[in-house]
Amino acid sequence: MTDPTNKLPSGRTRIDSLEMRGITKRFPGVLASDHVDFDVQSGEVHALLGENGAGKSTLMKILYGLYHPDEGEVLLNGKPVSIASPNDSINLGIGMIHQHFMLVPSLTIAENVALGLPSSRGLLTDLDQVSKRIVELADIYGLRIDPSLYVWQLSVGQQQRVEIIKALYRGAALLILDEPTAVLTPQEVDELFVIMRQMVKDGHALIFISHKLHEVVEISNRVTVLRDGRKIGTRPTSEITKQDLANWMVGREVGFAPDRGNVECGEARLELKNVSCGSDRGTPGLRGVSMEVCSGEILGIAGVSGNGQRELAETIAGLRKVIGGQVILEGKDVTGLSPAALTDRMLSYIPEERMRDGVIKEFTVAENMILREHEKMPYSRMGFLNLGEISRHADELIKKFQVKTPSRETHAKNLSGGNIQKVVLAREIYRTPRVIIAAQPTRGLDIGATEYVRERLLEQRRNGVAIMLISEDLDEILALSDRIAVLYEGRIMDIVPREQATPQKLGLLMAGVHLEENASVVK
Amino acid sequence: GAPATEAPVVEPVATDAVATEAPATEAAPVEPFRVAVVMPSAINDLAFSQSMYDALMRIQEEKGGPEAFEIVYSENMFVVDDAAAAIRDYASQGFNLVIAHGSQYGSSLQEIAPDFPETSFAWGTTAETFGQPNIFAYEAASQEGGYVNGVLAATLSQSGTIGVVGPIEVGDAKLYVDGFKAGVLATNPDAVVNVNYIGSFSDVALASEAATTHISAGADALTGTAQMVVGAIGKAEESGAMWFGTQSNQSSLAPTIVVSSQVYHWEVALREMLALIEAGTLGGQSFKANLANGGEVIEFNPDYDLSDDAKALADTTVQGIIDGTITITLP
Amino acid sequence: MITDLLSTTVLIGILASGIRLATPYLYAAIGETFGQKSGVLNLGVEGQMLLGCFAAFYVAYTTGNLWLGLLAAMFVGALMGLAMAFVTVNLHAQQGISGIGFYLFGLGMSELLFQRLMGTVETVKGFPKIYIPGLSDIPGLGEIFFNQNILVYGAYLLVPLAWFVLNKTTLGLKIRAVGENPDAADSLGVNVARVRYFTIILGGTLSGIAGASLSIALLNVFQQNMTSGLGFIAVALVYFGGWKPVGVLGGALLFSMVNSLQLWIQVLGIPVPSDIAVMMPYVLTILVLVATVSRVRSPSALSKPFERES
Amino acid sequence: MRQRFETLIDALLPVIATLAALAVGALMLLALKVNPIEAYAALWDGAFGSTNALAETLVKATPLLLVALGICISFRGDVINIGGEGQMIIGAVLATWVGLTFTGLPGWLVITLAMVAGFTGGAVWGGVPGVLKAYFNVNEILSTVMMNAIAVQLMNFLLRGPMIDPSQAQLASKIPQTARLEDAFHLARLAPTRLHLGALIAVILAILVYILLWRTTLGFRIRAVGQSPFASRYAGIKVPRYMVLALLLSGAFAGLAGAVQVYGVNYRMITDGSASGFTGSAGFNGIVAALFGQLHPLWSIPASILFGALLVGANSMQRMVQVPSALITVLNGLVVVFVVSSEIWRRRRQRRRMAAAPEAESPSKPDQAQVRKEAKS
Ligand SMILES: Nc1ncnc2c1ncn2[C@@H]1O[C@H](COP(=O)(O)OP(=O)(O)OP(=O)(O)O)[C@@H](O)[C@H]1O
Ligand SMILES: Nc1ncnc2c1ncn2[C@@H]1O[C@H](COP(=O)(O)OP(=O)(O)OP(=O)(O)O)[C@@H](O)[C@H]1O
Ligand SMILES: [Mg+2]
Ligand SMILES: [Mg+2]
Repeated sequence: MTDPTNKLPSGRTRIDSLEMRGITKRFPGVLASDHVDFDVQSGEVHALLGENGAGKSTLMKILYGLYHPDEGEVLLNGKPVSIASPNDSINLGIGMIHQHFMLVPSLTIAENVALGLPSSRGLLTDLDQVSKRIVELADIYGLRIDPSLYVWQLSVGQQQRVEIIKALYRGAALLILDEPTAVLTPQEVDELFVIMRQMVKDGHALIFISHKLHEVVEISNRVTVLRDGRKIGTRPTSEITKQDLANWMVGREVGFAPDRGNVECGEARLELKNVSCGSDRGTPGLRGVSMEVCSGEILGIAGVSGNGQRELAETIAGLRKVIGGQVILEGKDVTGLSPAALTDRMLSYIPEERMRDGVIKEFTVAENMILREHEKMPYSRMGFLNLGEISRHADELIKKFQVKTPSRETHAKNLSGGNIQKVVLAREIYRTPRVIIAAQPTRGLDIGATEYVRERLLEQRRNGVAIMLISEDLDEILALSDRIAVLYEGRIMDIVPREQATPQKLGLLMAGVHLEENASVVK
Repeated sequence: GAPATEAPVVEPVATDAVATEAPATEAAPVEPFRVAVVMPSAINDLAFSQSMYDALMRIQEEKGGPEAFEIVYSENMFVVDDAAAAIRDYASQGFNLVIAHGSQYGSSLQEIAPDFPETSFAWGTTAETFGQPNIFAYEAASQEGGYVNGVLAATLSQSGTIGVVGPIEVGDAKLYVDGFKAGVLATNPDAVVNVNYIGSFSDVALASEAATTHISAGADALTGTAQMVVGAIGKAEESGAMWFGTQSNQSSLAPTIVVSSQVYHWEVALREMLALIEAGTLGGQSFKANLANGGEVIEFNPDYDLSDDAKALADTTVQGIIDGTITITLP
Repeated sequence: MITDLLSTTVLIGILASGIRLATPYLYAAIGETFGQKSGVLNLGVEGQMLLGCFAAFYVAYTTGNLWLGLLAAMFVGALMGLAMAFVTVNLHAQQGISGIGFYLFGLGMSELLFQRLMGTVETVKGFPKIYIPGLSDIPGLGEIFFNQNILVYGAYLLVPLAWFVLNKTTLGLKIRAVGENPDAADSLGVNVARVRYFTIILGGTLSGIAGASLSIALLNVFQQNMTSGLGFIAVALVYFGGWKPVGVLGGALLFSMVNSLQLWIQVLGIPVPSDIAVMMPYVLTILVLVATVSRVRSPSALSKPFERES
Repeated sequence: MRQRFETLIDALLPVIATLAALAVGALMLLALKVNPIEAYAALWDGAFGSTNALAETLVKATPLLLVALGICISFRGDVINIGGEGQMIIGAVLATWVGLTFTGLPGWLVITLAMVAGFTGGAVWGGVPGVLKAYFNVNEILSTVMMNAIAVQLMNFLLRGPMIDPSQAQLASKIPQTARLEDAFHLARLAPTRLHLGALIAVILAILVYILLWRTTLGFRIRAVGQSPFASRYAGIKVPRYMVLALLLSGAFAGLAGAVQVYGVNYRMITDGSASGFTGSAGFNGIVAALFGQLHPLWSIPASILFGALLVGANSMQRMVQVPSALITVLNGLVVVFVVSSEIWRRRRQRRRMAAAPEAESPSKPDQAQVRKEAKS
């Protein structure tokens, strides 16, 4: 808005305004977008808000050319444009950071970035140059990253950084950021915001999607709220508070501080004794982890992603080979037992990668609801499935856990992420477990769903279940945990009672700083 | 279970309901003699199937063309079950003679023939008629031509190493190969005959590689049987090794190196069959195509400069086999 | 007699023959590698080869020009590739099964044209062996490496070339990305359909050359179904090679050398039933894979039609 | 009502595609100077024109269906079985051996034993690639292709030697075939045609496979492993075990097809040295039939019949109007290509319908394209 030359620092032409008019999109059984008007100007961050499944990603995918709207038009600087494919939108100067990463795991970071771009060496790839530029960009924006790593070697947070680098590298005039902060640590979010502010200053137009209201309040100029595919309204951010936003979005009061209540800690249900395991990257995953989780307790596991959280969860769930040490469940050594055996011992696991591990996308909601216990009574008898009972069970859970789905016969892949998480949660909780491992249980969920998931976890805690909560969201850890363990490079840095935990203290531990050594810094 | 008996038995001469080759012109009052043949490979394979097809064409010519002697065929019937369906169908269409040209069809024929007592069947190559009154059998004494080729090969070979490319170690192929071996060893007991069965009737590339292997092993004369040998002949030509053919005349493939070919003239057996059928005997006999009755002929390649001595030797060998002075002992 | 197998004649024979026999496998399997790398499984290789075989032979036979024959084979292969691309890319047809359809089409069509246009088996003078003064005369090595025709050399040049294209060019990068995650490639403006069209047509062209290498270079005849399952083995070799040109080369050499070895075993009169000998290359190929427990994954999007969700 | 009409159109789509392919074939027939109407009349007559023709079609469809059932299982478990040819052969070999060995036993018993033997033989020949895949990471496409070639040579070896018909063993020609099975061991005829009990067995098994896949925990697991090995592992399913099982069962059905061919049609094993000589390529064509039937055991029944009719009818066409057999192969290829290409319209219609009524989506008629998809990343 300040630069009159119409050019961005990257050399691209500015997009002064972009307007979507009357956008309508139908999916089988869902009206994902219902005559939505939306616009964004150069030099602003326009936040898009809404519950899971409200149609935010759909609207943005239409803008990016991934979906074709059934109705409606897009105007760029006042002129109608046709966007039939990402190629068109890229040519128009639109970039997008996707909610579900658009990365090729078998390629390196540099290759992922270079993909689809013209090369300075003509037909040959210019990966050296791309790598150099990536390092430069990473330096400028404080995103440490080694471009020669393969994407499959990266943690989810690192992958998110690659998505951001990819977008920055391309220097779009209008950038869509679909939940970029869902997997970032607070520090990383701050870094991202610095980048975004710089971009806005340079004259970029940004669209920002997040379920974290404080982020929206902090970064955006305007907010648009969607509900059930319809636009509820657009307002300047300055005129609105977090609480207003929440009410506006969900259409009801939302409580922010879950009531933890006081629960007596009971016997140790889950114990780890000096457990070690490997990681997918060939490096050690856990290096001698010891801890215990008691009945009626939530033990929070904090840490920057990639420091062994996934390995910890998978080791306990029987999905990863234990190299050394013991896992003890209710006093019995369960080291090396299969997931099936652990299921029988009433261990529940809410996996981090819900789309990959938590559900079978092509199975129906009903089938997914019995995934864990399909061979048990009453869902099956003598090897035969009891379809009546399975349907009844699914209907009950759908109702009890308020899963938004056209029917129990809908394929899981057609549910929104939040509702998929509810399916997993319903399945894992309904069976009255003794121990729950919950990995990133609210990642990507809207505030309503987040609140709901947290309440369910607390309810289980009240019932005396031992819960291990693995989360990168410090607020969540602090809100729910009784004690907090910090993982760093596969080791437990410290286990802190909640009363003594502060974000600063945890932040240092997460960075691998021992508190004794740095007592002065803490105080 | 009882054999199927449903299929209608059609009077051979009475039917004209079938839309095949245009029936004889109005002027010709006589119904043509109708022959159907079922073959495992293509009619132009330059080998087993073509030998029968060519023979039938020659008979057709003798008999006065398609108006008098109708021929229909099913080629590439390598699926035994499909062949059985074809045989049954031809029989029920009232063909006078249905030829099952492949030893693997015999089992099917055994099931079908009793259902069509008015139809004559022929099965080759075998001597077995299952004691059925309407099955003829025919076979070629391929070992005889093989023997002659073997004698020639042993005589002409400088290196004393001779290579054979075979498909699968059965039937006609095995007979020929064994006869060939006998011929070589009878002529030159010190000669080495290397045999390669490549496990396929169609793998031209492997047949060619087999020939190369023989040549590397020192062979300067090669032979082989079945349709895939066309690949081997080329290799022989490249290295200047002699080639001895069988089943059809293979001289055209490599005029410079093919010495002789054993060629089947099935018409010898066919003529006798046709005469019997006309006389009312529909089967029960078996025929042999051999050197004696002209069912097998050793054809020399006119383009190959074969010495008169060698030709004479071949002729005396043929004569010896015919008059029984030479007996071929097979393993 | 087993010791005869170790004589130089036999060793040279096996090596030379293995190198020669590997030629058609290499062309076809490298072509297939490109297709599979981009996520397309083409089971129609055999049909493409057969049509290439015939086209090369017929054109060379009628015009007397081998190069025209080779071009014809490439053209026909490319045409088959084009049809396959249309069916699998635009119509999202199940790839494996449409490949079988194209195999049947090629099998029948080559035979039909052969019957109509040629009538009987004929021969041509194929590409001659290239004599390289000096090199071809080296005992042993000369026989093995420097006594082959131009299409044999072409096949071996193709290996580094394919590696280079796949790993060092932007096109190769696109191909790999499209085969692993077409959604991601698409979101970056890569035209998934165009990339797949390219690889499938390239695969068809190379299959055509594979056919030509049989009919006008190695065997110099055409006969119906003369590839006799070679195309299917070529597809299997892509899996053997772990989608790497060098791996494919290794597989092709192993398979054809063992095939040559079994021919020698029979020739040397080692008492093994012929059928059992013929089995050897197949058994060994599997055993080698078992022994080398590889952890290669197939391209993630292999055989999945790409369709933007709406 | 409307629903049923829609389903009917879906079911007719492959037929329409087949007709389109035949229309292209008609042009080729014209080029060969053959009257297409006459030719196709012959095709129709040959496939459906008489009781006998219909029976032949069903006889042809029987092994196709059996193989297709196995394919439904393995493809749903996301393992590709191209080894049907070899599995049929090994199943047939074992079944034949039973019939030739236990000559003293009653017919029903020998037939039962033989079917079990065929099932087992196929299971072994399918289980080996399964084990290789699950525990040694050997791709099953590669191993099943190789196992086909091995089975053929094994068959040739056995029929030339150890299992050869004793009467042939004496003769010089030594036709590679086994002795004929006793009459009492033949599968009963269902009508005074070649139609045999095997057809009925196949249809019953189709229903059983349907139940297996959608009504049993075993089927649930095979499908789960096929859709997402990750989620399956997490759910406590031993993924490698069910991979092996999927291929093993798939092979078993092909093996049974081989046994049924021997006991219902040929009454002996006989080789021309190739696999298809015995199988009639049912091991391959069964894959096509299963995919025509959208990998659904019940839909595979009409799909097999359609494909069987085409094969039988085409042979009859060759006989009646003397077109080269090569043209038949071309037609076959065209039909396959056209039918798979028509899938897209069925999917589009289905999607449109789902948009109208979301409940219409049923687990028992899954989308074929979805079947092969698995978790990304
Ligand atoms: N490809 C698709 N096929 C069918 N339904 C879809 C598809 N994509 C989205 N939907 C549905 O459309 C609706 C909107 O989805 P969308 O992804 O836009 O939600 P969102 O607002 O981005 O939610 P979230 O916060 O979970 O990301 C949901 O009900 C979803 O199930
Ligand atoms: N391609 C990928 N590679 C690695 N991780 C991924 C990939 N796609 C998604 N994830 C991660 O997998 C987890 C699954 O959550 P997902 O993003 O699907 O839920 P969501 O869509 O954000 O939820 P919602 O739509 O309700 O907001 C997340 O941590 C996400 O970041
Ligand atoms: Mg979204
Ligand atoms: Mg989502």
